[in-house]
Amino acid sequence: MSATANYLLHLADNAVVLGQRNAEWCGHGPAIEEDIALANVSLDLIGQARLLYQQAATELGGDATEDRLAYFRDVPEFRNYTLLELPHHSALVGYAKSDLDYGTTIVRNFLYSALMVLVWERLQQSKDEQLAAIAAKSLKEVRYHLRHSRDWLVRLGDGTDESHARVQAALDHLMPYTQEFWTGSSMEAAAVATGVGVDVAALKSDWDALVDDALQEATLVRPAVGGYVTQGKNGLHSEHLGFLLSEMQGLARAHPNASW
Amino acid sequence: MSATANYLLHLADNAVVLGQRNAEWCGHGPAIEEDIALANVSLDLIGQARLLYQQAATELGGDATEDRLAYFRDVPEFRNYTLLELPHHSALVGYAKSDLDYGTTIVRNFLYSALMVLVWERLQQSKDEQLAAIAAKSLKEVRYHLRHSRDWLVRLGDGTDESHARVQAALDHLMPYTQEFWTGSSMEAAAVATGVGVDVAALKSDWDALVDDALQEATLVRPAVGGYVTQGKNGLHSEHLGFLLSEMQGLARAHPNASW
Amino acid sequence: AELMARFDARIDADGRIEPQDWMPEAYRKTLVRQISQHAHSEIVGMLPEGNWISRAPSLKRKAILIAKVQDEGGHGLYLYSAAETLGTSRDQMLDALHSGKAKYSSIFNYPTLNWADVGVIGWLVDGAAIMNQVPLCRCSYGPYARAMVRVCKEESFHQRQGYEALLVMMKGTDEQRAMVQDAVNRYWWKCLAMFGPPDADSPNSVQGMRWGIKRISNDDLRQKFIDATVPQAKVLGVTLPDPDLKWNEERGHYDYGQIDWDEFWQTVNGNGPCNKERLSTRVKAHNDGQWVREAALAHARKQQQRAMKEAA
Amino acid sequence: AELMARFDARIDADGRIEPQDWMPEAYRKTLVRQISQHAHSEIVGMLPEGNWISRAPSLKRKAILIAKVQDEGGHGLYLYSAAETLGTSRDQMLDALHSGKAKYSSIFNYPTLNWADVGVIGWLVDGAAIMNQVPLCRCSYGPYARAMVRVCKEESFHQRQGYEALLVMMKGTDEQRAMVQDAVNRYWWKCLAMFGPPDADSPNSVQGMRWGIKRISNDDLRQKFIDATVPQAKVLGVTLPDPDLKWNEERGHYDYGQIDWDEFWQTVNGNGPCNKERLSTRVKAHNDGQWVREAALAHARKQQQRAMKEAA
Repeated sequence: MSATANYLLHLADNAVVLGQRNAEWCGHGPAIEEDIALANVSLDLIGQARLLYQQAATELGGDATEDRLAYFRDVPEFRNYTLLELPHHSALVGYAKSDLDYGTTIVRNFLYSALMVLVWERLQQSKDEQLAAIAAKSLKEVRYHLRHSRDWLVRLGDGTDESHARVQAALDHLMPYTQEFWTGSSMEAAAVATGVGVDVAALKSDWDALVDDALQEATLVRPAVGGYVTQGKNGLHSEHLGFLLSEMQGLARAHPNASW
Repeated sequence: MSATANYLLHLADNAVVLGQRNAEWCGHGPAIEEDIALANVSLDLIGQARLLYQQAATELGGDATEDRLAYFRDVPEFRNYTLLELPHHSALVGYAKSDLDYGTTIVRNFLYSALMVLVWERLQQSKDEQLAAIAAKSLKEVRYHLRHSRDWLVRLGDGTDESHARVQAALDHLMPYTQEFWTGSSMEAAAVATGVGVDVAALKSDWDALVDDALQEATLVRPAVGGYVTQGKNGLHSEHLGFLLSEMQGLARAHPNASW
Repeated sequence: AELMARFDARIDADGRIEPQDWMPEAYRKTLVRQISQHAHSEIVGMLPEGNWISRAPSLKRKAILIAKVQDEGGHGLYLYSAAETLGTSRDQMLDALHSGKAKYSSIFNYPTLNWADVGVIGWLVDGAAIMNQVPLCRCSYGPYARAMVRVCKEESFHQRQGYEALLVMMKGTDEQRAMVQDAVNRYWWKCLAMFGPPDADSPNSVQGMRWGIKRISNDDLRQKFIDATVPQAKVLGVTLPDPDLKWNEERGHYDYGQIDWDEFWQTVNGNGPCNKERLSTRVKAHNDGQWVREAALAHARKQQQRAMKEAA
Repeated sequence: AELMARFDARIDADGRIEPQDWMPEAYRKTLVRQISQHAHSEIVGMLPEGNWISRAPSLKRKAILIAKVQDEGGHGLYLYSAAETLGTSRDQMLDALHSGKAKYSSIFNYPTLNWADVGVIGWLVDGAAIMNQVPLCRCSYGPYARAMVRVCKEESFHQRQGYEALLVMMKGTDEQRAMVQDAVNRYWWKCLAMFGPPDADSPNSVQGMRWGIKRISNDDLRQKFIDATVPQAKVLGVTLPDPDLKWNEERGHYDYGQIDWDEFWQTVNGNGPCNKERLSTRVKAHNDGQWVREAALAHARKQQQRAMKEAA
């Protein structure tokens, strides 16, 4: 598979998996405004995923289509960050049902959006013109996602004792997963080498500044990270992705010859 | 489809769906003894389902096998009681994740086992000899399921104020679904007419006696029932069954030509 | 009495009543009940369709469905705002919903059981809703009428999308066609009931008509819906599950069979297949979100205090 | 000193120590640590396999998997009972697990990512566990030795079932074979690490050997496992992911590559991929079950009071 296709799939898988997760709030949010806001984030991400998969399908040729790429690949072929596939609550095995925690949702959207404003900004200069165009569109969207999640991070951090504790716990839970952003991968290196991709590790200090600034305003403590570095982008996922994909892909796979 | 095959599928679907639900406790029970007990109930039910599907496959002929019947039929083809597909907590839409409530699990197992000790007892005299043999085996198992769930019903009802309130709430939630036991269906009538099936409506007073006796010992109040009568056994299910089947069938359907 | 006369005159002249205008208490109450009920229907209506977002069989359909459900949330918001202009708060309205005092459209008490339900809800449920709602764009109460203009525009778009999705499925595999027919079978009669009881049994309508809140009778709307839908069903290639449905040359309308009003009232009165689930899902979402709303309030208060300190 | 001498003599004579016998405090502590750690491993070990029960691709495999996970719960129970004979309660042991003070086998801190993982856990993980555990059937502490006899018998059965499931998959489709190879690639090295650090770095072992708790060294067990497994892998048709793996005629054993001990210690010390999830799942199950356990206690107390009243 070409470096460009690989890289496009990484970006697309990120978008589709987080889009799927955010949509789980639909009808269950803490206020109608939030149902709408998260649906909007989800819609943007699904839209980004579609453009990216379409572009990847063009690169790949053959019978690849956006839906074949989204619906007919298995867990080890997905290249999304592990962070994005986690459920909306703290650590629990995949099949242990638990409630949706808005703090977890907000923290994840914040950590990811803060990265993606930087990534999409750079990718506007990608050697791949289609990707550059997708980046310009996505940048506008992710700026809104960042604003939305940052605003709520501050509200929850600076709100009540309970909300402060909950959002701090979510931050402590999720921050270690951001280590995956900065560790290199051959998939990314190849895309950087061709001028298609962006060197994410070089964005870390900008990301740190965005995060630290928001955490300070939210009166939250940035946890030290260390230990296990997840490798979702290399296809080695948590147990959660299997459940997410089985729900997402089931109907499409039950009717492999159908058009919708 | 023959009346016998239809009826066997009803019994088999009941067993597989409740078996799938009970297994969700595996690793999450309130004590290791309960993890083991519910795994045991689940195992018995999956075992019953296998025998019943095998028998149905023989009736149906063609390419029917136990696994084709369990894994390759869709929601409207399933004939289980709606009661058995509900998640382990009170009323919530299918995709709203929530926690496992042991009270709900116990009440459901109790209400169903109390019926099935009566059903299997009668089915030992089924005109279908294979079904009669399955009934003899299943009766022994379901007696244990009834004892286990009844013991816990009493413990929870007669235990603490909290456990009493929780198990009463579970009872109030689930009892209306038992109305489905007593309403006739053409599927059951046909099986009764051939001497293969049992007239469940005729078992109601025995079931009432079993239930009332246990509820009294558990100091629980039997709620009045009325209103909507579910029709899972006629293929009209709640929104929950789709999620249960999509998880259960996904892997098998992704590899339709595989043997396991 | 003079106020009443002025109000009546405005209504008779087909003029608009605005929030700052005097209005009879019964008019206000009727409107609050109707608008909040409509708002609740939008919010509860997000659930049966939301049920399929995670399983939508293509990304395009997933995006369309999310956008649709999001629009419904938006409709809920405008409508709550319109009701608030009548002096009731959103919290009061939500309390009435959560305690079971307020109603919402009974159609959402039925389950969505296969993917085609999503298309059928767009085509038939939204179609019926539009029939009911278009006359409300000329309703005598200004904020409600203006909200309805926007709602109806978006709903028409949803209806076309739903119909288009069904067209694609009907051109697909046998299983897809079976899904569509199954969904139509389950939803057809419930949609006819959405127009409310027959005119003979609908005494509230008279006052509603007088006040310019209701403009066309239940039975007339129902007939209009049937007449519009039958040809669409033919194009689609589905059978509407009513053996009595046939063109009546004399009336210039389609005749149709008996609606099961007993089942309708059972569901309206809480005994439909999903009443408990829908309500408890909304209540749970509200309760689970309390800490989030409290945090937002606490933060806003702190911000205000900081601003005041700085100003001092 | 006389007691100590009698104890030593019993150990030297390969006799059994029973709960009522005197034993040195360090012996008791070592056993409590080892047996409870073993019990915790059985309980935590239910999770990675339990992860696939709902998705098992045939009813037969689902039943086999449920039965296996149930057996693991049973092993946990015997082992907690064996540890209780040493004067520690199950609650104390669970507290130690939940607070992170007690360890469990680190192999369960890796995720199960495809269905073949279930088979590979049976074949390789249970296989390695049996190698470790068979010598414990001759352990000096009676209750532990007897529990291990039963555990090992059932584990051997699980191992054969796991291997058989993989054989069927390897005879199946390309996708099935790829699943098996993927699972073997992920689990092979972790299984080798299950035997613990190399003998040179394992000072605890000496005392364990002296006391007849440990009977064979880590490296010897590891070699025995490799020698037994390589031919099985050949029959199966999978490649063990170690380029250095080859028969050494001179040693009469297979040579093998370097184990990543750094990764092993990271995981043991809490930084594996699933450490937090496994522990928080157990803690949540325990906390969520508190009301159930309290109810059972309350009911038992009431029963007792009633019995006493009747007796009085």
